[in-house]
Amino acid sequence: MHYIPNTDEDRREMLQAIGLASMDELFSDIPPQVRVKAALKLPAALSELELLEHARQLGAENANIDDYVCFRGAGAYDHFIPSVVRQIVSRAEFYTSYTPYQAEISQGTLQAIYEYQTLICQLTGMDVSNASMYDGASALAEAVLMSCRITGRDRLLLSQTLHPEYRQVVRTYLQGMSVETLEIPYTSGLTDLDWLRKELDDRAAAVVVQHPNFFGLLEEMNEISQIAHRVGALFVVSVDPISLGILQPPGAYGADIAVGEGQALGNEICFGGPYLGFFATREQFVRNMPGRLVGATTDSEGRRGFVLTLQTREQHIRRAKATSNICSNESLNALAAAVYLTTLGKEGLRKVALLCLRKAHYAWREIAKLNGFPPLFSGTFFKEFSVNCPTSPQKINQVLLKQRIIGGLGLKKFYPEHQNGLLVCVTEKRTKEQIDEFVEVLSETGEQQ
Amino acid sequence: MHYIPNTDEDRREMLQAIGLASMDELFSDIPPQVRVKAALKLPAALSELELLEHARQLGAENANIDDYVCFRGAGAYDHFIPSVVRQIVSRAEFYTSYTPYQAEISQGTLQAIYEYQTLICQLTGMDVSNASMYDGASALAEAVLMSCRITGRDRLLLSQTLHPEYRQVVRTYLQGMSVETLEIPYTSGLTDLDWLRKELDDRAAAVVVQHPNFFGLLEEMNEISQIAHRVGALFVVSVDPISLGILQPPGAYGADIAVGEGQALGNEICFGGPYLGFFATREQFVRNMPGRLVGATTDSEGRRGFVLTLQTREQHIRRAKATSNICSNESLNALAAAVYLTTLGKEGLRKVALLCLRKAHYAWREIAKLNGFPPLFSGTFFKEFSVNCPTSPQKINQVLLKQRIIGGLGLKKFYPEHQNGLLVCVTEKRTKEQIDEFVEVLSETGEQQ
Amino acid sequence: MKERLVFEIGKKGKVGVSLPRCDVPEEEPERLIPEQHLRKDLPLPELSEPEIVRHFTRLSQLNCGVDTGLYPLGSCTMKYNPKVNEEIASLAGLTRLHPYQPEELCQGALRLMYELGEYLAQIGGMDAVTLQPAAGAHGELTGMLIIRAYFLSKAQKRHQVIIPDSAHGTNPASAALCGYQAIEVKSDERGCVDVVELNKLVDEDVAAIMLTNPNTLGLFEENILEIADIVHRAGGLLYCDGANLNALLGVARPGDMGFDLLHFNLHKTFSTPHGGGGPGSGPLGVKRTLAPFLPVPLVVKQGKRYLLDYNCPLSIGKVRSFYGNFGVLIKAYAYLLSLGPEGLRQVAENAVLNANYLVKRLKDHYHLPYDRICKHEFVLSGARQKKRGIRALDIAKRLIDCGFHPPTIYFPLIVNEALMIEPTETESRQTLDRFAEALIKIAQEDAETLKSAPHHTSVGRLDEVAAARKPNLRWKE
Amino acid sequence: MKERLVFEIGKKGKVGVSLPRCDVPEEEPERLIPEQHLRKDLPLPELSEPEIVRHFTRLSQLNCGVDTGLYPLGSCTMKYNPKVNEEIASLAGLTRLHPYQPEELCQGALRLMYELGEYLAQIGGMDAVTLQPAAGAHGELTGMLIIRAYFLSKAQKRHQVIIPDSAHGTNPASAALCGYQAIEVKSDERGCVDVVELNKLVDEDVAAIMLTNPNTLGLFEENILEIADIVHRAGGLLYCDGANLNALLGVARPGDMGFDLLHFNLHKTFSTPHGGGGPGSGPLGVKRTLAPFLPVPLVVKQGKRYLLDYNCPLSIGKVRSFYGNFGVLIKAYAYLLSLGPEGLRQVAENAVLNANYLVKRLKDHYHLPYDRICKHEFVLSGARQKKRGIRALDIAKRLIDCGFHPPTIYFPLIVNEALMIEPTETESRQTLDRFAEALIKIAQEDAETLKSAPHHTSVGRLDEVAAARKPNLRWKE
Ligand SMILES: Cc1ncc(COP(=O)(O)O)c(C=O)c1O
Ligand SMILES: Cc1ncc(COP(=O)(O)O)c(C=O)c1O
Repeated sequence: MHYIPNTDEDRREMLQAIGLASMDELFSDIPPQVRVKAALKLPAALSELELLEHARQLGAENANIDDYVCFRGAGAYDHFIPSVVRQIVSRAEFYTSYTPYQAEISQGTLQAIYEYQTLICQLTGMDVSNASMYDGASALAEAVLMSCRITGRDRLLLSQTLHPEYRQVVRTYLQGMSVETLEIPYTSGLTDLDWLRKELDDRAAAVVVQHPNFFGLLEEMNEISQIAHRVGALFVVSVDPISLGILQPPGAYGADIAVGEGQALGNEICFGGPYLGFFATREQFVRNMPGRLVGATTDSEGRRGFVLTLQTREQHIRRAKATSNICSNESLNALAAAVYLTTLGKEGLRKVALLCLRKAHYAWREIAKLNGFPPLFSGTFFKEFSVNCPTSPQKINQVLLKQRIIGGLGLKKFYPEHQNGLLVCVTEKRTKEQIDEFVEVLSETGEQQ
Repeated sequence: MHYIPNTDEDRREMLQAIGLASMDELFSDIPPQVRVKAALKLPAALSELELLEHARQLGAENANIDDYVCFRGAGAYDHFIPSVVRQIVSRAEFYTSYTPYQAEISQGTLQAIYEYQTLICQLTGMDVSNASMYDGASALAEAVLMSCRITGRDRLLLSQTLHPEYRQVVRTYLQGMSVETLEIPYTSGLTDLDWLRKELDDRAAAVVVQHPNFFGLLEEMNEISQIAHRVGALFVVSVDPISLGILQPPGAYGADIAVGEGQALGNEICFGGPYLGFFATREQFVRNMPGRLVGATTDSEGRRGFVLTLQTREQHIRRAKATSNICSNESLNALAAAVYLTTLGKEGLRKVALLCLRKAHYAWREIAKLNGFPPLFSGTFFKEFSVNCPTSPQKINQVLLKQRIIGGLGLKKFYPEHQNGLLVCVTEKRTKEQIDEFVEVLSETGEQQ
Repeated sequence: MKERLVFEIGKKGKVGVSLPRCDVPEEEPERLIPEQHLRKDLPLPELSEPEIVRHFTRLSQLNCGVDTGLYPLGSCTMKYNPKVNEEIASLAGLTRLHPYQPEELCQGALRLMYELGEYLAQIGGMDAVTLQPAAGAHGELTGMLIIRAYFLSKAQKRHQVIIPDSAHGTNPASAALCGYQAIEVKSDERGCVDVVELNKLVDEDVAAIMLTNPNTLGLFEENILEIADIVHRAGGLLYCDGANLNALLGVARPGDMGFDLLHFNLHKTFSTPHGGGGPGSGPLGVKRTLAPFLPVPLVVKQGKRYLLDYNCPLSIGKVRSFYGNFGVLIKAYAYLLSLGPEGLRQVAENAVLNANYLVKRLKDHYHLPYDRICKHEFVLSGARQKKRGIRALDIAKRLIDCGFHPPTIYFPLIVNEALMIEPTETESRQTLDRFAEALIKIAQEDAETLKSAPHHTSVGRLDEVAAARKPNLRWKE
Repeated sequence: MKERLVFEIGKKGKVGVSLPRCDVPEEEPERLIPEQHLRKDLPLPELSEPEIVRHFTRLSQLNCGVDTGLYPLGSCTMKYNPKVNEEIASLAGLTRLHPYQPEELCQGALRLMYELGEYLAQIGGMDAVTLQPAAGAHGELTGMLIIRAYFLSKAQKRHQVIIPDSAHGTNPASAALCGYQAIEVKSDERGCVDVVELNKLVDEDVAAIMLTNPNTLGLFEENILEIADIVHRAGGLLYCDGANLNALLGVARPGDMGFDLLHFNLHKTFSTPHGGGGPGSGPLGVKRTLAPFLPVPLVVKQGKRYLLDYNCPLSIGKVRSFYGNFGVLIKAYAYLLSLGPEGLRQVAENAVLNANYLVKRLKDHYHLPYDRICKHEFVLSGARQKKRGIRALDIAKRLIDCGFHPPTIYFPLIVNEALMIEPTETESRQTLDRFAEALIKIAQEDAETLKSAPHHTSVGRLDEVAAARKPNLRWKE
């Protein structure tokens, strides 16, 4: 085994040193009846060359979005990733290390996380950020749990315009808690504020809204924030970090906890993971936060250094009373996000957001010109929008696939009320030419009706 | 420009500090009449995303040998490269550094080269190796020049079974020297020893032979060595490093200078470059060697360290009298070779050589069974062999291409006397299945005759 | 050499990347989005590409990883991460996939997931596997929720989960997160669950026992069959925290020992890199009776096609978006294929051999609280050294001076001044010898040398108390 | 921390990679190859993959590169190497190509080469370009051979090549390699070719003058038009060593100054990495009259097809196998495309600005032999410090303690205790300021501190004399 450095001779000598006669004796403490007798039923070992070939073949059985043009989003986005990001996260010192428990030889990871925390604060306009959560959905679940802890209340209001999978994850996380979850209906694709005003009272721990929402629309965040705060509920928001290149940050509209999916920040789309849940809140709630935190401090000579801090919140100290059970998080993805945000920077992220905005609107306008693809909602959107198709989106997507286009997401997967709804995403990577071709194929499918 | 860190403000302040009013003044020493007036005729800048897309498109205009099955060799080989090699040579500390003039902060490169030199000596059975030459062909040219320097003689004998491009390079390098070059004819695909015995005399600086030779055949190295040495000529050999996994090393048959193309040692085939000329010789000739050398020494505390040494041979000290004009060499390729040889190791390189040997022989036998593809020569071969086709190899290769197979090299490119000769290469990467398909297609083309 | 913060390097006007020009009409954002939605300022740093690369490259150099040296962090299985796996996990055909692209266009990815699930089930002795959890603790949460759903389906309300005092903190935290009361069971003098005490604790209110096996002392729970019997007889379930599975690969299967659930740590046992703290992956395997409760979707095979099955009415739902940390799964899959069944067993054998060899070399120099054959790791105590005022922390920091990453310290909690050492199978005997020699040397060193360690790092010992008292969690101008 | 040699780590029985099983008949080699051809022993090291990766990773950490810090090595243009170029140069579509695959199957590669040649010609003011030479010195050799062939074609035998005393060592070495006598021309007090002396040297036996412009002092050859005139009038040619072209990009073109040949250093001017000493690439551009002598093959365009043209009866032949360092060409091509014409000029401007700024900051502290506007680099002299027994070498080594790679020292030969500093355009003003401060501090430091430097490296100053006296060029058991 080329991954194992010991030689037969080593093994012999080591066994001898230990005072054992055979490898089997190393396992003498395992009851004989549960020891594996025959070899496990696993495929025979492949050599590196065969393994690579096998992996390439598996890859060839997928349509990858370098070869296909992707107009699908819905929580996983085909944004541009600068080479620099890939270069840095493939530094062995970063990716072969673990949680920086030993600060003095982990200053690289620690400082990078401290920078990440700061960047997330700058992006969201919040006071503090943790070192990462598993993904956007579980980050939202943790935010909801945290708002229950803070308020001591046991009722939650989730907008139905939240990503359906996120709602599902929140509900799953709450199964063991005695917390009641209400879903806020939507009207014209937006969280129904009238309903909210009516139903919300001081039993609510939090009002939870996504912005832009699942349909791509901008919610009335200022308004919702006021409604929530009026009854002492926390305002928990899930935001698209790329949209923050031009949109008001959660801190500006009074969000108490801002989370979101950080995949778009320099992380590969990768069939859904590993992704990055970012998590930011107000200073006053810091000791209620889940997850790791890195803080700055000094050594005996007064030099600045970074350490894991406020660990008494965490499971390895507080155990059953911890603010979360999270241990390994998504550190390398957070590093990617830090490199991404640094590389894009002030101007770059704004530019990317503007490109998304303009291209999405261009596509929207061109599609609106077609027969039979009216917008599903009239609200303001950022990079995603919903249209109504003249036929089932599945059929339309089949036609698009022949042109190597992965079309929008059929909304009926999550919203049976929109049988022919199609959620289209246009990122900065889509060229006018690609959009025009997409629209062209759409128009052809329209005509076939 | 994102590669330039200075901001407009920096530039302004720096100009001011220098005491200049404008950027143009920085170039006031250039005669106005030769200053570029209009912008150069170059394509407008591409963004990173566009650049990547453009590069992918260029790539798509090529047939790459991940997608095609390659039976072509002739000096550039599709051998397996372990991932470890790519991983190490992409370490920024290695690839963004330069010649280790400042030993104390270049111990990484220096030690790696020292290891490379040792590995080349172990592989070739020679006493000393330099730090690399441009490629196999130029290494051979340097070897020939060195043998003239050592012997003080001015006649060279090059076997016609040497790679034709290598012969051409040697001749080009010798254009400014008054050295006479004779080509040793071949018989049955092998250097004609009778001719050699007859024509060789004490005017000869060196006898130069490739092993295995261009046709893939093993030469009688012991015999040629004796013939050369009998008249005091040096025996200069060009060898396939992979073949040395099982073949006698040059040191064993008395070679005075052993060179070769090191591409096969972990370097990408990459359309012909960058490659790696390895260069090894006997201890007694070390001060006549071209190229860089790394040696071990100690610091004031007795710690071992590595430095560039015997630099008085080199152009930056000896200038017009240097042993070569080489300055930048192929250091990163040498590093790749060092990692490759270490990774394959004693057992691995032998295995690779055996796989080549057996697969080539399997292919040879299967082809021999066909009608119309007799072997061109009867000699012993390693991983390449020559056959005679029933029609022009070009036509046959066209058919193979349709099955995504890049067939052998038509010999007539270099040997007009073998109009229908085909030089086939089979490396360890070719599977039985691929070989069988290759033979199958060959047989079909044969039947079409 | 210290490195400034990106915020201290950046300067107005620098750019780090070039972006495409806009090829559609360049409308002002105000025309597309009402002004109140638009932000006024975006206070991100501004740096050029060379500065960015240099900054993060230098930061990396302030880090240690498995690729730079022994990293014997107990309980974390810091084994070598094969390079070919990194390469495979960056192939466009496997990474440039949208999670919602049609099933017929991701058959390769689904096949990979399906097969990995099968292999893990085989290795753990389980019947069904979900790949969704993002890490070990996430797997625990998933497992606890499944246990809850299982009892709910049987209309049973059980409130307790028994967890040994040696357990990892995530165990009680995960149980609590599902509303369970975490009940601690003591360890006996051999370092295993005290069966007598356990017998007293187990009753109809116990939903499950959560065991790590081998446990966090690196010891195999010798009485596992008896424990299983006790818990099962009371109608409870056995959950296995598989963090330490490296010791058992191909040798023994938790499923055969009576465990009903088992999470795998792909980033530990299956060689995927730890990434400075993640991403990991924590697939959960369960016995047949629990399979209906697994999160959706499951990857299933129909004929030659692979499908995502959402039709699981009893499912607990989802614990995260999409299907799991696919990029991590690729690496674990590649690892398993490169090992094969024989290689797998060699992993366990050599991991256990290395640990026992180190015990042998060290036990005369440090107190060894449980002196018996260990599995893949072991726990020393700095009790002897403590008499001279030396703490486990000091020993750990001093190891840094010797070129080694310290072991895990102060865990498990039941060992005084614990030093928890896990060498893994990817270390050579030579390295172990050098590590042992360093620890032996340190065992004799004076308190002063140790307390001022580490001596050659970019910063000395950092003031953690100050960090927690007045938290500085972000840079500000 | 030192690192042992692979030979000291290896041990019998370890393996570093797994290879495919043989799927064809496993005949004994003795049956296929006569025994006398077979080697008895292959004395290569034996290591496992983890050990190999760790060894070379650690070695890398004993190195400095542009990515880790300022690398102001004069004459070498150690600029930042854009990461996207590395990625492009590893695309299978561009790298997995056999050089002899049919032209119709490598149109993308040929197009890249064709276009790069065109761009270089445009930048240098040349008419035709070969991409074949593997480095600058190789380009020089090619150029000298072309000059030789050119005069031969005119039946002229010229024997001399004039080269300034400030020239790089490769210039005389390349001339000599082609059988030319290298004649040195002195520099004048402004650091340029002494035109009066040149006039005396030039006659009908002079084949060419080889100039570096800007020269190795970083100074533009102000009298270049006069020099061109002198040489051309005597029937000689002008060769430009383009190592310093970074200063002129988009600002001035050697071809317009009268140069007939010009080699480019893609690894300097065009940002391809230096790889620890190579691979580089040294394309050669020539004026129309010399084009027929270029090496074969040339990449030509016919309609929309790209071809390799071997039909060049006057060609000097080949200077290496195949077509050049294609992998390096890819990166230079990508670089040019990412710059565009404006970016190209900005490179030159900022490179020159940075150099002049540093001169300004340093000239009060070190002797500046030629005090005038410089181009992309400049040469200080340690003459003042030498009076205190301090040598340029000591200053260089002391810079290492300050976190900087030293400049080139003792070159050019005409400056006493030369310190040749080239910051390049990819360094920020902030870095230049810190570098200047370090050098200013060093200028005042005592001899002892400097002579014992560097102080924090894995080895101290090494005994080069011993290394050369008793060469140890390889490990032996
Ligand atoms: C025994 C044990 N259980 C659980 C965990 C948690 O696993 P993860 O960090 O993957 O969430 C760990 C992590 O160190 C562990 O050692
Ligand atoms: C002025 C000058 N000429 C020529 C060369 C040789 O170039 P190369 O190293 O690419 O062969 C150099 C290299 O440093 C140089 O600085």
